Amino acid sequence: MSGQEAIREQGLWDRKDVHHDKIGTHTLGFWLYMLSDSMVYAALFGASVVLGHRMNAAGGPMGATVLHPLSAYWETLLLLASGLAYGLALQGLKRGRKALVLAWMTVAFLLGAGFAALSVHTLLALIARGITPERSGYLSADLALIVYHALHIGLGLVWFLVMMVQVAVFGFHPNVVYRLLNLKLFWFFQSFVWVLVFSFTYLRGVLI
Amino acid sequence: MSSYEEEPLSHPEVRDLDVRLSVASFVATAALLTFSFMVVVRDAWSIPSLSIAIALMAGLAAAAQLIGALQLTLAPSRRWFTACFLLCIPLYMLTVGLTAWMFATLYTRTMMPHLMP
Amino acid sequence: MFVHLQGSWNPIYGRLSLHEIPFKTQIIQGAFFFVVLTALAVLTAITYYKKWRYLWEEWLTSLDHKKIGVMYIVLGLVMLFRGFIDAVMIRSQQVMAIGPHSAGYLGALHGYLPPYHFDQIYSSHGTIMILFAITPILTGLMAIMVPLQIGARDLAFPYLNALTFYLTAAGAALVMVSLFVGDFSHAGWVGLIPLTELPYSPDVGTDYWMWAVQLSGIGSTLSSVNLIATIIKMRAPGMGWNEVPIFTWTALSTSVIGVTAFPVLSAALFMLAADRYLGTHFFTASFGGDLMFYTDLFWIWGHPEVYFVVLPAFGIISEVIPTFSEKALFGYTSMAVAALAIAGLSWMVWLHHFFTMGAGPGVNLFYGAATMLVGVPTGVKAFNWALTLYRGRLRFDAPMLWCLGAYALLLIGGLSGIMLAMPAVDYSVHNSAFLIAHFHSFMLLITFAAIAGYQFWFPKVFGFYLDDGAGRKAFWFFSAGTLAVFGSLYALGFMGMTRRLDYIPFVQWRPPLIAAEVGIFFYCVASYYLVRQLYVGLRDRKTRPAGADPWATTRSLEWLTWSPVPAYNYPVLPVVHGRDEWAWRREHEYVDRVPDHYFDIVMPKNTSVPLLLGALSFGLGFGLVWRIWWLCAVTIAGILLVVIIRSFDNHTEHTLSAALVAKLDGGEGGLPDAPGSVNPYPSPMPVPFFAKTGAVSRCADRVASTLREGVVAPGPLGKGARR
Amino acid sequence: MPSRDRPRALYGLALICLCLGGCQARSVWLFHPHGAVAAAEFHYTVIDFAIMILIVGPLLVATALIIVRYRKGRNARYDPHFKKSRVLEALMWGVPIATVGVLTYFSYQAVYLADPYDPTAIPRSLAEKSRPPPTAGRTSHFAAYPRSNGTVRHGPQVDVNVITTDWQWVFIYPRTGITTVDRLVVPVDTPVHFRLTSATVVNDFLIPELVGEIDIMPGMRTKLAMIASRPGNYRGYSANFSGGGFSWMGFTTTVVSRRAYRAWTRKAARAPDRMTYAAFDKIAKPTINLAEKPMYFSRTQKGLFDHVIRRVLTGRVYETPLRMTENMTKPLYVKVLH
Repeated sequence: MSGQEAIREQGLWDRKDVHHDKIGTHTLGFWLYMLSDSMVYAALFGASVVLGHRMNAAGGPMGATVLHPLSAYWETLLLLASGLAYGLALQGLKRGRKALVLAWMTVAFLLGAGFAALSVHTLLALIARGITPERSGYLSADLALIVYHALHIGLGLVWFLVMMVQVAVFGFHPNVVYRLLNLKLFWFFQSFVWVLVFSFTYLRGVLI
Repeated sequence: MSSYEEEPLSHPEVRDLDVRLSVASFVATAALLTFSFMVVVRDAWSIPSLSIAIALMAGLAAAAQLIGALQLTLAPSRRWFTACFLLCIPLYMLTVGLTAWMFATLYTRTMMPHLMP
Repeated sequence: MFVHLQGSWNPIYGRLSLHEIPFKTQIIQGAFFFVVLTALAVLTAITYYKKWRYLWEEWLTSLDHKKIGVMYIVLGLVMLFRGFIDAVMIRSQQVMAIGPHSAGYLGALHGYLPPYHFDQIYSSHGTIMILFAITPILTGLMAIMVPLQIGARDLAFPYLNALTFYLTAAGAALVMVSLFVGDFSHAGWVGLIPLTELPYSPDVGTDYWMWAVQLSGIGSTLSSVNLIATIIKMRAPGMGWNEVPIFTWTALSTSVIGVTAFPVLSAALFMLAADRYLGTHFFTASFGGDLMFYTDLFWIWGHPEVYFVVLPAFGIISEVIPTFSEKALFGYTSMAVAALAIAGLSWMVWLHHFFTMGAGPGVNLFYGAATMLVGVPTGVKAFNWALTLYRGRLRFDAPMLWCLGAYALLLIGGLSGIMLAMPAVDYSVHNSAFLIAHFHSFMLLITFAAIAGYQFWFPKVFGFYLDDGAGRKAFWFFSAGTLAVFGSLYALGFMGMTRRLDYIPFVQWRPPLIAAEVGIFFYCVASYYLVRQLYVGLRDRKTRPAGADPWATTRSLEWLTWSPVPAYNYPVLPVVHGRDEWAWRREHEYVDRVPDHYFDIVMPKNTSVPLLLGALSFGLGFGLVWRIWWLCAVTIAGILLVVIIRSFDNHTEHTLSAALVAKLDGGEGGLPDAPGSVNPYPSPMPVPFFAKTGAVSRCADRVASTLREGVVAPGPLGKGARR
Repeated sequence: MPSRDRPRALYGLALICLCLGGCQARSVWLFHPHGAVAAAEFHYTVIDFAIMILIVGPLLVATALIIVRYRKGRNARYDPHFKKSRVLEALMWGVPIATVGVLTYFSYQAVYLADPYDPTAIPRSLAEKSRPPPTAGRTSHFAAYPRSNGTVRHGPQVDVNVITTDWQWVFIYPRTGITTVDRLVVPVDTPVHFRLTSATVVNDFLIPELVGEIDIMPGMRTKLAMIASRPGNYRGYSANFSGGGFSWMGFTTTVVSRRAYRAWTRKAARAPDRMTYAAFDKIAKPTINLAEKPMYFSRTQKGLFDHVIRRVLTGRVYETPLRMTENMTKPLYVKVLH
């Protein structure tokens, strides 16, 4: 295409004045951040593979002594249900109904808090039995994965609270909307990771 | 001023939210994980087949989460999300897989498990 | 829960006490006085010229990507200076401490540095040069140039951009503090395990290293996120993936590495921190830990990190060579594919850093072959540059010279790299001076390219030229220094010399070491000329203003806007018509920089929150290093609180009205313009703080008035053509 | 620097180019291997370099010519539209890939020849020594090498267990029960099989003229095998930084004839000291080896090597005071070879 034609078609300067898509950029950026976080998880999964041999338990407890699939199973259901509740809250967002969003977010928060309480309880029970990360490389790796996930859940709960306040105060301001979408990415990504943790750390772990 | 900033709820990412997908992923994930939990607790099979079952169920459940909950689909508003995640998959495999492989050889060549009490 | 530590601890000061300030060591005293005097001089100067407000409003709280980029580069240059001093000390120690009969000075047995001090110096040299000098300089260049190249107003997340800068700065500050309060790590920039474990490094040195690297690593991850989101989402209208400038392609590849590899480093360092603080057993030799796993994780990051810094350097070379060859880059698609291929392949080669670990031959062979495979896209880049030079009209301005130097280093470093990639060869030269020379070939390639980029884009950012003659002299001395230092080290590698020696046991290694010391002298001369180049440029800035297109044969979009670049980059976003948009416009004589219409521009407001977060992170790092738990708790709570409070601020942007933009940009309807002309109404913002305000604009006014009098003919799209 | 060294320094400075080239200087250890493994490594260094210089050399020369020819103002042909060529791009991808293929093939050969655990270079060199004329194909790179489980394996062999401490080398000869510190004595033309571990941090075993590196890691055991083809003294040292005394952490490898080795064994077996677990703890205390004083122990408590690994695995740490190297002002005497 010759220069003149190109100019006639498009002009030299933008005429539409479309600013960048703020919501889309923020969610994509946050998703990239989540993917970088997933690399930390990958490294931690790598740690539990490398440090998952019997030798790495250094004669200490391993497998079924440490891990309780049943409580983990309840945690799984709680987290998945919390995700579902947040999905319903987002349905409220789609319809633009503030009360619906707040109600379902409360449910999601409570279910998530239940998950957090259960995992803290499990960890405390382990520590009470003297099963601590200081005991062996195996325990360090396994518990690191679980604790790192639990930390995310804790941060997520704080975020839930902040977002409920923001929805109540600002309504559906673009900033609130993209943060709600980011929270969705964050929260569902934690359940995705939990699926892997549950399967490979808990279920596979008790087989060793 | 972009139109989405005036009307954030008209943004494609909001419009593409689908509650049916959330419900479906919840049901699928819960069912799959329940299944693998049951087979492990019942101790029904041999360890290798249990491991395969767990991995398979985990893979399916993870896929359900990714497609259903995180909505990594080919919809125009979701394409980049899906692409970015797909590009990361080889990296997970390299990070975990290659590491596991080389430490497996390292274990057989340098580790002295019998010296550990 | 926390491990028991050697030495005293109290709840208020943690492990910190007056003993930790090494005021008895003469060298550190000297460094201390130097740093304090310099800081005092700078502070006094700022106060004397009443620049505090200017500094605060125009720089420290600014969210303008150009200013943040400049601050990145300034930080990088300061740290480069520190790293260079370390290098001088290392080379001097090695040349002094040769053989059993060498004398000792300043209380050392050989040379003038006791081993423990020397070990800290090479550790800080590596850490600083890679993470706090090269990385910030390149990140700064990317932060400035990527939005300009793709025709965006700013990065996708201007606030995040400032935050990442302050995180990096906090890391750098931790390294600098370690010089005077406590020690730095003695276990190399890689954190040799289990030397970094608590029993072998009970001091705070490793903690300083760990948290400094951690902070800058988080900064790099986030800045990579920012760049990727920018490149994907904010390209100017008309810019498809085929039109993206090549430097932006390399920035994208680099950022892919940054997003994916840096978290692995974070994970490794968190595990190491858990070992040191909580007594876990990830990397201990005892109780089921696996120390090689640290090495593994470190190099999963460490090798991609090499490409993280080398790819932008390739991008700079790919921008400079076409400009001074006066033709387009050869093989654009190959270049873009090669950049992405390097980023991808960098992920499967990391074991070559520990071929000697004792893994099986199959493993070593796989990684060796994968490593050689990285050489393929790198080779493609070299061929493409050679073919870009071919049938060009080569001009040898300083940036071009630096790029050609980088090119030569790429070939040499690539050759030695492929040699090291063969496991059997690596067995004999692993950890030797040969290896040092190899990776310094690459690090210096990056330095050459970074200096080229700095000289190439300086007129764009600041609006005046650097002195070309001094730049060239600097190039020749720098090259001579590189040849002498690293030629010698290549030879020493074959002579069997290993790295990190503070005492040289064999006298036959002396001649090359002396040659290396001579090389250091050349480097000193080169740095003198680099300073002089800046000084002369500053001195003559009034007489030699750079136009918007200072090199006259530039190609990509960033040369379309004014120099210095206005705060909003482009008054109206340009429509892109092809690869090398500016070259296309020049060819078709659409050189008018003034649009015929204006819109309101939304700009981020200045904010001091990133600075505050950086300061809090520094406090957190310091608290963690010295185990001052209350400080950690306060800073963590502070960070959370600040982030949450900031999230409640919905008024973070302000709008420049179209009328104001039009006024800033040259009046309603604009002015006719030609390549090489000066922005008639420069915004006051992009003037460097060390230049007197008003000088540039006065000079620009003069030029503008000549223009108005009709010296330059109007462009082809005269007033009549405007709709 | 004492004045008597100055002329040598100046001399060296004058001949710096010569030194950089490495030429025939005997001090360029890697170019003068005296063992089959080191020789194999050097051999492949040369092959690797030769193949790479075939690509890099012409490219450098061509670029230099281009730079000279196409300077602005020389009126060489200027073609701004030369920016794409399918053929050239295919070549620039194809040639490096082919090169990598070739290099990978050599890599494959070399990695087994110099495999630290089981180098086929050793049986190969023994086979060449014992069989009168090497077959025509054997010298070619494309011939199969005799595997390590071939016929030549059953000959005499020396086992050495190596333990590194901060910063000494302990060599245990398990067959004779002798232990030496900082002095390795091995017979010529005899495969030497090392098992290596560290009592403290990671070190790297390296005797540049005889064999390449292998990591020595606490709690783990690596292996290394070498063969020396010429009697003499060779310097060995650690190649991986291991703390303050690292630079002084050298040992002398003495390669002697088999007869002399037997004599040395008998002599060392009469040494008064014994190496017990307790004696090892004393040796393992952080010591900087400023004055090279090899030690000999006649009898070694059984299983010392395994004992050290076990102790490390269960948490034994030989702590190193960080600042012990800060005030090293003792007069010293270091024996230097070459």
